[in-house]
Amino acid sequence: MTTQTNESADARPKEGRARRVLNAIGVQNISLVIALILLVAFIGSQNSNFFYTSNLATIGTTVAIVGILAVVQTVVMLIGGLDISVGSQAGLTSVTSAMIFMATGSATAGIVGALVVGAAAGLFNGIVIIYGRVNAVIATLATFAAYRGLANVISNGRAQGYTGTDAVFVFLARGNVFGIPVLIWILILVAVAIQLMLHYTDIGRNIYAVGGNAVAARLAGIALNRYVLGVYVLVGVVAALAGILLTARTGSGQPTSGSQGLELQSITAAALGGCSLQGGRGTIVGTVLAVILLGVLQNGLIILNVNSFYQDIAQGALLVIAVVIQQKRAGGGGVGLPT
Amino acid sequence: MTTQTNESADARPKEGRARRVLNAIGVQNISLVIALILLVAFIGSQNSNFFYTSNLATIGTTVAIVGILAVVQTVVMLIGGLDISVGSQAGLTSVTSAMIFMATGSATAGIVGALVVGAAAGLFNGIVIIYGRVNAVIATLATFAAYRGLANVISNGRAQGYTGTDAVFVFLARGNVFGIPVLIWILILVAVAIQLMLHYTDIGRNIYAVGGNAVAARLAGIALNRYVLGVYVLVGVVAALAGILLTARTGSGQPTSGSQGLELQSITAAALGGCSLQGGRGTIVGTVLAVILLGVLQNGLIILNVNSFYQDIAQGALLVIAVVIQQKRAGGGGVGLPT
Amino acid sequence: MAASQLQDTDEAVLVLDNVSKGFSGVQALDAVTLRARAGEVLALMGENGAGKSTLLKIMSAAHAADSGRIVLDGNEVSFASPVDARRNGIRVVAQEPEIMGNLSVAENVYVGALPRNGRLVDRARLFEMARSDIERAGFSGLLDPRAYGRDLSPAQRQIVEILRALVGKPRVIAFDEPTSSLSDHEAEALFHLIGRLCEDGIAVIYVSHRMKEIFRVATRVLVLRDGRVVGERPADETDDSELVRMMVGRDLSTLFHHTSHEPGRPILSLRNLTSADVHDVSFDVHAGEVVVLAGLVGAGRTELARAIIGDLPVTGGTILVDGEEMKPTSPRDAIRAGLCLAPEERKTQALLMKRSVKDNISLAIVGQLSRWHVIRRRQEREVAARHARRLSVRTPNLDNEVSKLSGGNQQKVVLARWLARRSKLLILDEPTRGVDVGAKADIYAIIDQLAAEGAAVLVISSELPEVLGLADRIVVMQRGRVSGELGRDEASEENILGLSILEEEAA
Amino acid sequence: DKPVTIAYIQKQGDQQYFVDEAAGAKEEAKKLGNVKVNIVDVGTDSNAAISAMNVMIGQKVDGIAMVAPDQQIGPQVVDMAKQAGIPLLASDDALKSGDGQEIPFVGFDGNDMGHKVGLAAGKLYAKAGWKADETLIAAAYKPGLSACQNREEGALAGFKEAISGDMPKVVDIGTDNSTVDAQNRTGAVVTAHPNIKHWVVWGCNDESETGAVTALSNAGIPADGIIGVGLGGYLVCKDWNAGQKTGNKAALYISGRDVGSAAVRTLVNAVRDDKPLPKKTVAKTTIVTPENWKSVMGSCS
Ligand SMILES: Nc1ncnc2c1ncn2[C@@H]1O[C@H](COP(=O)(O)OP(=O)(O)OP(=O)(O)O)[C@@H](O)[C@H]1O
Ligand SMILES: Nc1ncnc2c1ncn2[C@@H]1O[C@H](COP(=O)(O)OP(=O)(O)OP(=O)(O)O)[C@@H](O)[C@H]1O
Ligand SMILES: [Mg+2]
Ligand SMILES: [Mg+2]
Repeated sequence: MTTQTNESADARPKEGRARRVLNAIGVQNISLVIALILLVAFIGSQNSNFFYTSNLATIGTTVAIVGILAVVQTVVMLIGGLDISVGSQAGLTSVTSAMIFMATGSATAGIVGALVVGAAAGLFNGIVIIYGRVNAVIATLATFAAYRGLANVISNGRAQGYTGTDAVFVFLARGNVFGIPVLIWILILVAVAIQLMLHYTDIGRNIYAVGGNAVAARLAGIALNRYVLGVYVLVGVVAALAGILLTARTGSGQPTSGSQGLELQSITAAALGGCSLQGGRGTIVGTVLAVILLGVLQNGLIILNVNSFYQDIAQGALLVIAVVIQQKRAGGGGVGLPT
Repeated sequence: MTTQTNESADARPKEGRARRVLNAIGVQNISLVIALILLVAFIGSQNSNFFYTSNLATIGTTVAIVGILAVVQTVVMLIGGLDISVGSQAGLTSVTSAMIFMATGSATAGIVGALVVGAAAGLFNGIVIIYGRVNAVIATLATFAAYRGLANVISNGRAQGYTGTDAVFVFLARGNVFGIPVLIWILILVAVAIQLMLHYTDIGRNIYAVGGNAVAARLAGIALNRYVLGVYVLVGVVAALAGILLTARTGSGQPTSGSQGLELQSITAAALGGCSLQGGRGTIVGTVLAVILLGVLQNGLIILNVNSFYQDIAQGALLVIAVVIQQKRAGGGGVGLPT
Repeated sequence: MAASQLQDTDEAVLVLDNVSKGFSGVQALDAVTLRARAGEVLALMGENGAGKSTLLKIMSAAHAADSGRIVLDGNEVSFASPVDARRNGIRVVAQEPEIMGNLSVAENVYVGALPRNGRLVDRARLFEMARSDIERAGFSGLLDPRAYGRDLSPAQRQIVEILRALVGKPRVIAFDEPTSSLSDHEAEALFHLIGRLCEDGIAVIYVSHRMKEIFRVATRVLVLRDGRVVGERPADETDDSELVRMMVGRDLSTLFHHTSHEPGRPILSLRNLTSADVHDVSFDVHAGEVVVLAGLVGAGRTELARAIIGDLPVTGGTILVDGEEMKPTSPRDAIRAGLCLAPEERKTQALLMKRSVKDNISLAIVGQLSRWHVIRRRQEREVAARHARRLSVRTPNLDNEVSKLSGGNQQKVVLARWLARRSKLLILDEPTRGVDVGAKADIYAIIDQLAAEGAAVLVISSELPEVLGLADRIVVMQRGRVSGELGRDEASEENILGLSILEEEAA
Repeated sequence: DKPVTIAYIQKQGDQQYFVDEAAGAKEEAKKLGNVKVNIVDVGTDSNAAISAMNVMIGQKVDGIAMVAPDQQIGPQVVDMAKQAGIPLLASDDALKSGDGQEIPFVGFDGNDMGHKVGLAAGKLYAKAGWKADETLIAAAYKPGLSACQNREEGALAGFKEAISGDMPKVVDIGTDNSTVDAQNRTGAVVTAHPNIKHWVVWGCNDESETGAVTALSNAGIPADGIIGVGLGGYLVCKDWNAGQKTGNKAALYISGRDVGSAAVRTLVNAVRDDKPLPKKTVAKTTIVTPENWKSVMGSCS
């Protein structure tokens, strides 16, 4: 009687190593890889300059800032939230870092100051959401406007300072370690650290639990509020990192220029990478692949000298195609709106 | 056995008329009304010009375009979707209407053409979502870029034509009926029509069902796909209406100016009005109140001559305050992410 | 009375003393006292909406009581949160399992208490712990610790919910209708588990509407009605009819109505129907006939039902409706052809939780109730009220949100929806899940009446007494195939069970 | 003096140039006495500009200065102002009425600004003696903006005028007018043109131009291989101020402050004296270089 129809239930999948590796990447991510390969092949066949190491470095540095934001956006989306204010936080911390640097002459002070401001901005988001009981989208839409205003107020709407003569900022913007630009290293470090956290620590598993089913998570004794607050603080800190990199790259603290639109880009990448807006689903690998895919796409369109209006159309079309491939591979009809 | 405690099952709630009216508005909406009254009182006390009839008409005409978009955004959110491309659709149809008008000299041709283009754009969104199985956010993010690109391509990135001499367009932009601007009438008509549809027809009931529980809706025999497609076509048509009004107001077809950002504004209004991103929850009354609240807020900030940087901060702060009031009134502590 | 109750608190692990709780318009609990003693199984009984789940929710601090005390080990306590209650050894296996789809079974069980190695989750140990838990609890073979939550069947979800309660050091475990989605086999394993928990000195509270189970596991029975205690009895000093009388307030002469009628023309004929996990299924359901599909959990009955109404793709064979072949591609097609399915999972598959009772009942008929798409609202309300009354749905009014109803009443709303849609063939998947005895009898009577009126009814049920009491004919399934057909007169618990598992034991 | 209220409806109020313009307007108002200036930022949104006109007409202001997000809305706003009987002054970008008449204007000539930038770049190019087939012109601007399109056309014409011989190839880099975006996109352009030795860069604003120049130097192009001419000067001056060797060789300095104060002065005078607005008040623009910028611009914030 115990030998029911479900012996298959606990049978481990019998499959080869290759298959296991594939599984680890995930079917959704494989589609992204395929889309990426096709795209690279196409662009490369049209213009072989694409494969220059320098160009690959260009793509990497181009996506680094939006990449780290997409990675933390993934974490927010995993707990079922969203952060529309990441771009404004980056702008706010960009001017802060430059202004503190100009006042103190110390890059470290500027960087630390920006990180503190970022953490505070993230904490404020979390507090509004948790204790004000404001929906995460509305709360961060509100601070999206508020932080941008704040950045403009403290800087009077002007680019602040000049960091092009400071070794630390120059290193961040243009340095290399083992031949790989520092910006790319930073993206790798952030992505790997968060991937490890999500995958191997109880914090990470709890994040999935909170987003997967908040009721169950709460009953299981997970301190939901602390997780939500923690995640928003994390976003604030990483947004501050993005702001610092913005300052380093542009040589001055920019209140809005360069950081507007980062929210949509980071959400696009996370969603393309397989994050669900309902929470509980998504991976860092997927997000990073999506970031790279979008970066390659933009780079390719410029290299192929596509008119910028057509770039918009191509970008839209390829976004759709990438997801359609994903869905066809994942199979299954599905009911109603795809998630 | 049937004579349990439930003879009351079919008893209508026994409550006074006042209470019934309040219930019809809904607790969430009452908070919006309160917030609105406080805001109006404050602005009016600072600057009595606020109460000029002309200013009230100005507020109405200002919110008309974003208002009709917020109303249809509400419908999309009710079925559990989202349409990021509304602004781009409005831009596309704005140039289309102007270009057709310039080519044919007929305002009717321009308007009909724009509506057809809008319906097609909406249908395309729906097809990508339903048959491509692409998540609604990604699909409309993609067409957000693609339609903007298309609008720029057909117009070469330039504003098109001049409609200020055409009686129809002038009527739309500046006409009055019974002393009320045409733009406001259009908002009222769209909102009332959709409210009636949602409330009194089986179509509306089924829209709530699709968003509330797609599996249940399907098993109850609701043709999910048709509803999703239908809703996106509706959005396309209303976005076209918005595009036509943009053309009429600015006197020329604008590929991007004036329509960028409408997606965020319409989503903000719908969410502030009580729509849930998970679908199945939201009302037109709430959305319209939120649109008015945001319109009054913006108008007040301009009238009170608040520096535009502080406007951002004030806007963010008031958005948060409005929702916090809502939540406090709705009561209930709640843990984790508020919905 | 309160004072006298306090005297025996010292022997009880947990006492809920004079607890009251009201929701807007409903007094769910009115001065209820419950004592849970170590090593005892206290059965909690009562009609749907009597307040059982609410009582358990107060125990686990999911709700706060309006008044009354909670006494743990003789000390008055007040739990700040469910976490706090849990930390104090109080566990409630909820009526509706809460599962995290993207976590593994092991993680679902240990969520909040994952084994760690420093800061890292010790995955090997986690899976090993989950595996041994499953085995010790007697559910081996039913659940893979590595499977994802989203892939679990209702029964498996329930098992995860049960396992979760065992983690740590439970002192009091309450099971809220744990068997409503389990078949006899898993239920049996659960009873063994409960026996063991008692031996370990854990106080068990058990909520169920199944009389047989009560006498199988309980040592004492506490009966609630309308939020009040109507009596408490040692299990061996009471019987079915007394309990029913206490719960319902009157005698229940017959649970099962069964009038035999002449089966008419075949309404549904399956010929070698095959889909992913269903193979070569052939049988007929005639007008005026109640056919029950029996079998163990996972036998493929639900899948068969979904295939019939076009919710899952059919890969082979034919479906004849009234003698004509039907190829439904969606439930919509099937419904239009006169086939309806009331699904087994009310929360995920049937109800719009945030909508009113009325909207939920009329969901499948708003189209019919409309002219030019405008709903005839008065008529809608009448229809909804009629069906709510017929099924004794307990709700303050029809505009009440369905999420605020008790589990059993939600189930009745689901049935009301499908009764309102008068169809040629009605498929009811576990229609009495979580429904109290009184209402069950009503439902059985309604099913009987539907058949008498000439409808064909196909019921999927895992409760053998229900199978035997309802059926004109019984089709037993096993591993996606029909393993036998029994007439009403030839059927017995033994031969149904035999057909359900025979082949397996041979294999 | 009679109290006067002026509305200044500005596009892109968060850009440094327009921030300066607003500041200039307010300073001038204070200087004139009894003048109130109401600044409204409408971003790049034409529809918001119409709404702002509505609001200000409703508030019965005495005069309106407008920096239109798109010049095509000219007829519409001119009409609105005429109906309300409020004097309207076009600031920065010229506006025409429905019958093609230009309305009174204060500011720079967009095409002329571009022309000066192109001219300066062309002169530097000619002086450097680069060959056309080894040189690429990178024009970084936001493609959907009419003001940018004007400047870009002017720059091309100016450059052609200044050089003799072949015209180098031109690549349009569509940016969102932000530094970072220009930097990101220019990186890819370098990849596409590996054989180019020399670069001429201009843009719709300082952000676009400096972003492109930074990307070029990140790609290893020496400062001597770049002729970058900024538009605005407020970012270009930062390199010069720090004494950095840079590809930014010159910039067209335009003072938002001057335009802002000129606009307010013109409107107030016309209102107080009840006279028509002067047809055209063109503010001065100057090409600045690492050598002369300090004397022209004063400081670099
Ligand atoms: N959140 C709530 N809001 C309003 N009323 C509620 C809520 N939860 C329960 N109720 C009401 O409290 C009463 C008791 O419900 P409860 O869930 O405790 O019943 P139950 O005995 O568990 O019934 P069942 O056997 O159907 O599960 C019911 O009338 C129900 O409608
Ligand atoms: N215990 C299980 N282990 C693995 N898969 C299962 C299990 N139970 C159900 N399934 C899945 O469901 C399919 C058919 O089960 P289905 O739910 O249709 O059976 P059922 O007889 O209706 O059982 P239930 O009474 O649980 O609804 C199986 O083929 C399998 O995919
Ligand atoms: Mg219950
Ligand atoms: Mg089943």
